[in-house]
Amino acid sequence: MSEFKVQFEIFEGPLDLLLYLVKKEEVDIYEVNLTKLATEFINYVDLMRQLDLDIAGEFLVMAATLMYIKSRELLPKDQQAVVEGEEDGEDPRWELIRQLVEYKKFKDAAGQLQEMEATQENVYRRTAPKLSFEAPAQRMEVSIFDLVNAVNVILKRFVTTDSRDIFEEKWSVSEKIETIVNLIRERTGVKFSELFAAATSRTEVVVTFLAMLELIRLKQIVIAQPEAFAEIEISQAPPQPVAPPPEPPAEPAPVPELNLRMN
Amino acid sequence: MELKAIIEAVLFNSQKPLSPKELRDVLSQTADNSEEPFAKHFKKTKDEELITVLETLAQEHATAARTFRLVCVAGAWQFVSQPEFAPWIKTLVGEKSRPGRLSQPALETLAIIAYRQPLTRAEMEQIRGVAVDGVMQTLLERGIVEQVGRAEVVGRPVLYGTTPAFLEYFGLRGLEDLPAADELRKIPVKKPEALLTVEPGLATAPPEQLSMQEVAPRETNPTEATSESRTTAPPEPPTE
Amino acid sequence: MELKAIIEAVLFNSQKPLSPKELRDVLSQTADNSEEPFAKHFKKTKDEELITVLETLAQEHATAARTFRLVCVAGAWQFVSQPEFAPWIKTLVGEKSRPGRLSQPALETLAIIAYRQPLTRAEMEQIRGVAVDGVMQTLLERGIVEQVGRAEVVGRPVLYGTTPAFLEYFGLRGLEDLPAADELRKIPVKKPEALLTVEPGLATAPPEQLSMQEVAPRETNPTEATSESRTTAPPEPPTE
Repeated sequence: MSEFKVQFEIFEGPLDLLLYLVKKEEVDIYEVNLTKLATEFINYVDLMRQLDLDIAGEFLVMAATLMYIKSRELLPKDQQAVVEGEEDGEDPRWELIRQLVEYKKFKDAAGQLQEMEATQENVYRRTAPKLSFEAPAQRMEVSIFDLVNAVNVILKRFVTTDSRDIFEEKWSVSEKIETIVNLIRERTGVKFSELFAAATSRTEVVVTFLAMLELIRLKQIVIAQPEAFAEIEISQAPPQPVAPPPEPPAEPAPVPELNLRMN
Repeated sequence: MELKAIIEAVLFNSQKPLSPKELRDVLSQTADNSEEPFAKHFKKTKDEELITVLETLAQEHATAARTFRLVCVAGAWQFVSQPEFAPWIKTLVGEKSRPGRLSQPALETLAIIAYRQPLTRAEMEQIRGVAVDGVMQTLLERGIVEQVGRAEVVGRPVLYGTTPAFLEYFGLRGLEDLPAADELRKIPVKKPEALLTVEPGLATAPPEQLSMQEVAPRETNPTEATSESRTTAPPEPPTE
Repeated sequence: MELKAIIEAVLFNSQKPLSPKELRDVLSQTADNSEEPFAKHFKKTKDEELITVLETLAQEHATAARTFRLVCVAGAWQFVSQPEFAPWIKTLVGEKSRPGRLSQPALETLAIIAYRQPLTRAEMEQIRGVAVDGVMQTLLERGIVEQVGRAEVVGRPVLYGTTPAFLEYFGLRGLEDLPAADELRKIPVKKPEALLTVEPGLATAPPEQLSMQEVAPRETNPTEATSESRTTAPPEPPTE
């Protein structure tokens, strides 16, 4: 019994236990002494009982089969009983060995699946970077947030002004458009803040800003930031070609191969 | 395990171009966290070594002359496809092509919503100084903004906010990524109570009036507003 | 422009694995929409041609023996990195999201299903010699196996088979990729009539009995096995 204690294992099923016992014998399944195997199996099941383990029904069924095989072995061939339903030539020993061989193959296959499972955990699929084919950028080199931010800075000067002055409208967008056009006609690179330098009210700032947006929309002016966080500059838009090319030359793309943009 | 192979594998799986510094970080973090004994060898890989390896890799891929290359753009390395395959790649990735760009007024309104959400239309109009009905329709249709509730004031006007699609459109990780958010948030608007005094007609102005408001908000001289501003500024730029 | 190169470029830029059908769609849509004159040539590419090209590409990348391969998993083609670079890729993109590993009983049952499908629970139990209800629940919940029909025998028991998720989980192109597939499929199964005589009680062992079989991950210490595994161990050992 002590031998069992050391080697005690829980088996998934009777076939698993039988395979283990065969392996312990270090013989080929086909050459195993079934009588001896039956004895060991039954001892094992007895042990499980003594240890008060739940014994699955399958173990008991297998134990019964093995007892039967064992008892048959003890009789001379011609006295072996033919069990009802057992066809001629169907030897229960052979049937058991066949089942064991089959089970072992699947157990081995399961082992291979397990290896593949472990390998797959380390197989990473390339997920290509997200590409987007955007229409080439409009002549808008500053994002809306830069603009909003800029306006915001100017508006701050008027936060304390009574908001009622909004209704005392003295400025029209068309007037401001004219002012801006005149200003940039004189020179390029007019600083954003210059447009608002003379503003006397929050309303005037807003109207000037709207005028500027309008001019951008009408492609009369372009705005650009010489460098990140630098002040925005406004210039006259280059003359529009008669038939604008479908794809205005984008800024020199660092990856000339593809006009792809990574998101 | 060769450094060159590791670098290739890392770049092959990267969603964005990687600088030598970022590559060094990957090497050193892996050395710290992985049980892989080889990983330790590359804990302190020098920049020069990395650059040499990257250039060798680029050379190898150029020689292999397949459909992709390893290139360095603005100091960051990435695999890119050769330009002649653009038509097919465009078909592949173009399926969910983003709709046309947003108009300037839409962007401006969007900026206000982004920084001030949740807020009502009246509040937007207060900041922009013009009606926002047209642009709001665009923004709602595009799923960039949505109703997020109702203000607890008389009339219970709808409150608007941005959607995750907004973040995606601008490639933002979150609202906290918006530039200079604090400043725009500071612009005062009249408290919601004031909304009640706003002429309802302002927010639901018919199209021919919109043009006037868009351009010349709150004109005191009606003649000037009608004659001038309508000719220079259409209500919503038709292209967008 | 070679078809092979186009296919490589498309797969290289794809966000997900692509089936031959999806590749054909890219080719035909590009032919319709692109001004690229070459694109027209590939409008009606045949499946066989595509498969040949894909196999050639996979072969070329295997021969190139770089850090990546082109593989087909469950009928869809994709570039994958060699597993030995996992530690660094993991640092870059994070742990793969994958359900926990399958238990030994689940793997055994799965192997039987994979090689012998379609088959009934009774047939599985005959091969394994134990009830499979617990593990079948796991396999069904994980979407690795599914009902594929009913056997035309008394009681019309459900037949089970593997799903595409099974192939994906193990990185298999198809069932023919299973190791030693021929040999395992050839083992003669017992005559189906015999199955019908199997005691129903055998296949539906009560849960408390099942727990013993599946729980106990090969304890060597008998005391521990008796006292603890029965009470503490869940029906499926999580570590496996």
